[in-house]
Amino acid sequence: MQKFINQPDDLARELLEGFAQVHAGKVRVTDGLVVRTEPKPSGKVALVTLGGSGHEPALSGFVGEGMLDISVAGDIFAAPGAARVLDALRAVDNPAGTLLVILNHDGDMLSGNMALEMAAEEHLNVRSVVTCEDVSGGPRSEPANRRGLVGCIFVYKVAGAAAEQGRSLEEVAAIAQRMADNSATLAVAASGATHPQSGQALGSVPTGEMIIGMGQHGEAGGGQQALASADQTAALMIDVLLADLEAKPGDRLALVINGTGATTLMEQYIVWRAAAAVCAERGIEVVRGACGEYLTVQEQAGFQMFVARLDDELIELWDAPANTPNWTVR
Amino acid sequence: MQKFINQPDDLARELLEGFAQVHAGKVRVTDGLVVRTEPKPSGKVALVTLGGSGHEPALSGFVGEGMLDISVAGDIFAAPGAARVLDALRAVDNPAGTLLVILNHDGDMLSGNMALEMAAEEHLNVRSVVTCEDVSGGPRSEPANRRGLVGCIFVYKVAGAAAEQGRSLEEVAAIAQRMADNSATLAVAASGATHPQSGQALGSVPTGEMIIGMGQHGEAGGGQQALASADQTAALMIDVLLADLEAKPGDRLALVINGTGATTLMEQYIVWRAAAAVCAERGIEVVRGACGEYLTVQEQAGFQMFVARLDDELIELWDAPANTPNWTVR
Amino acid sequence: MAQDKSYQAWLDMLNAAQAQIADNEEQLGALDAHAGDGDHGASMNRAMGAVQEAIAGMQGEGVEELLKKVSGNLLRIDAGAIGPLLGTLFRGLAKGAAEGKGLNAGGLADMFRAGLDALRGQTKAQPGDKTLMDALVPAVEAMEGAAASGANARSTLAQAADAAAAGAAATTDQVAKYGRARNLGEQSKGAADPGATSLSLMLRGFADAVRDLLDDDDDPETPNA
Amino acid sequence: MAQDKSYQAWLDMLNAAQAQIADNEEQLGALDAHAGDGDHGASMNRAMGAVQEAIAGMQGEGVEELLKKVSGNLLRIDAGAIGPLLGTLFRGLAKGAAEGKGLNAGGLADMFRAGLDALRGQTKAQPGDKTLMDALVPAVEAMEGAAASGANARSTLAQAADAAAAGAAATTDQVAKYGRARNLGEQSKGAADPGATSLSLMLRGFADAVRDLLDDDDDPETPNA
Ligand SMILES: Nc1ncnc2c1ncn2[C@@H]1O[C@H](COP(=O)(O)OP(=O)(O)O)[C@@H](O)[C@H]1O
Ligand SMILES: Nc1ncnc2c1ncn2[C@@H]1O[C@H](COP(=O)(O)OP(=O)(O)O)[C@@H](O)[C@H]1O
Ligand SMILES: [Mg+2]
Ligand SMILES: [Mg+2]
Ligand SMILES: [Mg+2]
Ligand SMILES: [Mg+2]
Repeated sequence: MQKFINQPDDLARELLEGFAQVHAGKVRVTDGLVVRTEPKPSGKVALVTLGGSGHEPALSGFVGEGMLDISVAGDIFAAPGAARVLDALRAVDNPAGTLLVILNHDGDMLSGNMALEMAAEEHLNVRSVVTCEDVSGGPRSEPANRRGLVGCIFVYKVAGAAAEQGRSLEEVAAIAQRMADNSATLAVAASGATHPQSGQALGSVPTGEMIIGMGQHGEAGGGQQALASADQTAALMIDVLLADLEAKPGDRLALVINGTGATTLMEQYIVWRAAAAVCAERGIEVVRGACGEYLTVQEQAGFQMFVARLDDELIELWDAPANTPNWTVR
Repeated sequence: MQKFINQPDDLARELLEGFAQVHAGKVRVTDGLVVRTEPKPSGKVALVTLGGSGHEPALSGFVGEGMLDISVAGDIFAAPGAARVLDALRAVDNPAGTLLVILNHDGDMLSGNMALEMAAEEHLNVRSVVTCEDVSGGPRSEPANRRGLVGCIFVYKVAGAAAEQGRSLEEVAAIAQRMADNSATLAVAASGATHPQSGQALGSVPTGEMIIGMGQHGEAGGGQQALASADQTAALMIDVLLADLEAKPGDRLALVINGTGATTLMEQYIVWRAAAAVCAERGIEVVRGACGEYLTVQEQAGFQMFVARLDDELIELWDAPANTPNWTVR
Repeated sequence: MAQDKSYQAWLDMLNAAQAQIADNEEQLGALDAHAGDGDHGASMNRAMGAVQEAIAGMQGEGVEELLKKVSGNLLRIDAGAIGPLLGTLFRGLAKGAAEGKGLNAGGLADMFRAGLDALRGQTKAQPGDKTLMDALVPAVEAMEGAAASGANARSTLAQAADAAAAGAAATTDQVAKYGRARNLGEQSKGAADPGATSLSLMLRGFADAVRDLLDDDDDPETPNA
Repeated sequence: MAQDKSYQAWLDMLNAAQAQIADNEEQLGALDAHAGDGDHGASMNRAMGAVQEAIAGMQGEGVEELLKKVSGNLLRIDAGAIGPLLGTLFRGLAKGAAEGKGLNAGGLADMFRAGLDALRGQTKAQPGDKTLMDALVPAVEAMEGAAASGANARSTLAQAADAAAAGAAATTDQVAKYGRARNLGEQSKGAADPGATSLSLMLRGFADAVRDLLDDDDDPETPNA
């Protein structure tokens, strides 16, 4: 394993230590909870999320003004315990209420749902939204089969902006849900990765091949095929995404390429450009875009292509100020 | 080669196409020059740089408010022609003058210096600063042997902020020079990379080994040794850097870990934390920090550790607003 | 049978379960690597650590308190899906124990039925879906059958462990409907479900501990219901 | 010899140089891969493309204009270190040609001396430093020697090409002092310098073209200086 680590069991703790020090102005880490430091305006709806570590900068890289109030960081690829999520819900408890964003992975869902039950027993005012925008899992009609991939970040973004504007819990939850409902992601892997604790391979991709639909932890999807060019791969993937979204001429989309590790930003821009060109051909306008590593799978080569149908309000919230370690809008 | 590309010869053009579209609000690309779109305040000293592509987000990712006015993007790992650099110097020509930042690589130096000569023939008001902070090349007394690595980004940052404040060319150049003079970088590679045009290996690192001092294009340095833990590697590298800088108790440093490709942000935070701990032990204060991919070497595993001695003014400029695709300060 | 005897039995059962998991940690990781993320061995190891901490923190408060503490600790660790699932199972066991159930066939059957009910509040997985339910459901049914036929605690747990092992083994040819392995569809066939396997290992540990602990006097047959 | 004859000769020389580079592109890349970034074949290929564009844009303005256009085009392409170096060399050659030098031993020697001088304005590299200087300096010296001994253009270029080839070959055992290969120190030994190699290939092309183009009538010995 060609990784710079110390004891495998210390990974999550040490990475949070470094993270907290580097971003001392924006976050602090208390008992494994990554908490926004800037005092949030009182009466603001709080945003909380949870998830395993090893996907940096996700999820904790998006704690800060205009996005998350707390990220409950689990161990490497392991959802945090429900009791720790409850700790976070208690910590942010305030009259405006709290929105918990859960990615659809069994561990996260189990911990998140148990924490919600426990919070309800304590009469905390919490609502939740589940992100499940992975089109490779199944049709829209079967949300339970669709994993939450990079799309969560943009739910944090728009819901966080709405919260910062002082909107009510109901409105913030509705906005988060609207963003989630209008999102679709498809992943492709061009190599496996290495589990940083066990040193084991996380999935494997034969040289010259790629796997469309490979999950965030190396879970192989069905779509193994010959590695195609950037343009061909982009065309293949955007086609599936636009069909899933039932995108129509005149629709306005956000298009994001999320590198999962070893795929360069160079490649991401090339793929983005090809996917945007397909949209343009179909009369669909790409109004917002991004390329970069937001939710990674260790050193896996590949990317997640994310699209979301935006409306005026979502565009305004997308553009609103944010000040987090890994997403800043001036 | 497990890369998502099209024709190798189209790489640089296509990546700039995508880059320009994704960041349409911040930059535009004209004849291979990446130009800041936001009108710069008149009378502002202009900042220009040049360099090969394939190191994304560097260098063009730092064009925008508070940093660069133009980045002259070459082909993959190939310095842009001198005539194209001259085009940029002409384009930004203004009464306040222009600062050209050149990284110490032979191609960049040759093109940059020729462009400076041609600009002088045309009586353009241009000064230049060379970044050469790679301690693996040789001692400080032999600057020609020290390559320019990730340090250029922070020269853009402080000089760009000074320019934005309306400082004179002389002052901006002096600040850039002070930052460059107080910087030191050391790289380590834990794997080779793949040249995206030729598909050839760029350097190679045997499994279980690491190479300290490996350059930005796979040029092997001398320091091959067994892959060490994050803490050991960090200690080894920060020691060399502090010695090079002659850092003393009470000094205030910026510490940056720049991932070169496949090394995760997780690892970078762990390494950062270990290097910062060594500084603290020696009474040296780490006052600013960053981890991330700023100047990459395709999918190479490894990182560059950068330190700079800051003073009050440099800290203020480090913190000043910036709005570029890959470095934003609110 | 006295409460303190029952309490001691549970301590032994938990320790024996931990030993089973420790002996098979690598195999559990390998099973999870087939269609999941390969961390199940490590997660179970961490879960057993949480159980040990619960034991260490006890001051002899009794079985219910013990199982509650185990549950609470399991819900605090970061252990992916298996953490909340085991935490929920133990919460159910504790609830069963609260109703004063002893270490006999009927009591065990009632406790594990309560554990199963608690789990059903968190997951819709059914036997055949390739999850720990494939081990737990037949184990609970075996306990109930044993209780109905008047078996003693040793025999009840032995039958439950056998049923769980059979259920876990049968998952090899199943397609996963829950957990990370679900994403692989048909490709999830070919290895047993890690969660079912570790649950069957824990039950094997429970059965072994009770076999070693209780002699025939301590463990009379349950009078037929 | 008429100016148009000389102009035609330079077109042929440039084309022949391109052919040499094209035939050896892979080898140049491999040499650069030893201690550099492996792109020298591709960069030289691009450089030769820039030369072709210059040729295509000519309307018979003469040698000086041709070499100037070549230089200008070389300075516009993105070709790492070799782009500015070749651009500078050709700027020098053009300057030499401006002084009315013809295609004879003395004229060639003067032109290449001017090219070398121009390069010296951009790099301090000396023979022995493992750069294209290791091919160019002995080539210029050979030309001057040939001119002094009254050789004709064919023989002058042949001697220059031989000297450049020997100089390039000798770089194999040298330690690089300039260019990316410098970073490798001692490890840069073991392969010839790519820039020296491509310069010697270009000179070989020049010599071949002139050998094929000029018959003995066209190419009298240079009257001894
Ligand atoms: N939704 C679910 N319902 C029931 N059991 C589940 C569910 N998700 C996972 N499991 C069980 O958990 C096991 C995986 O545990 P583990 O590998 O520790 O967690 P993770 O999948 O988070 O890495 C599976 O083998 C399965 O038995
Ligand atoms: N500073 C320099 N002075 C003289 N020659 C140089 C210098 N730098 C590089 N060269 C020459 O350029 C060659 C490398 O060219 P090339 O591989 O095309 O450029 P790059 O190193 O930018 O990839 C070297 O073999 C050497 O001959
Ligand atoms: Mg897991
Ligand atoms: Mg190059
Ligand atoms: Mg697992
Ligand atoms: Mg080269």
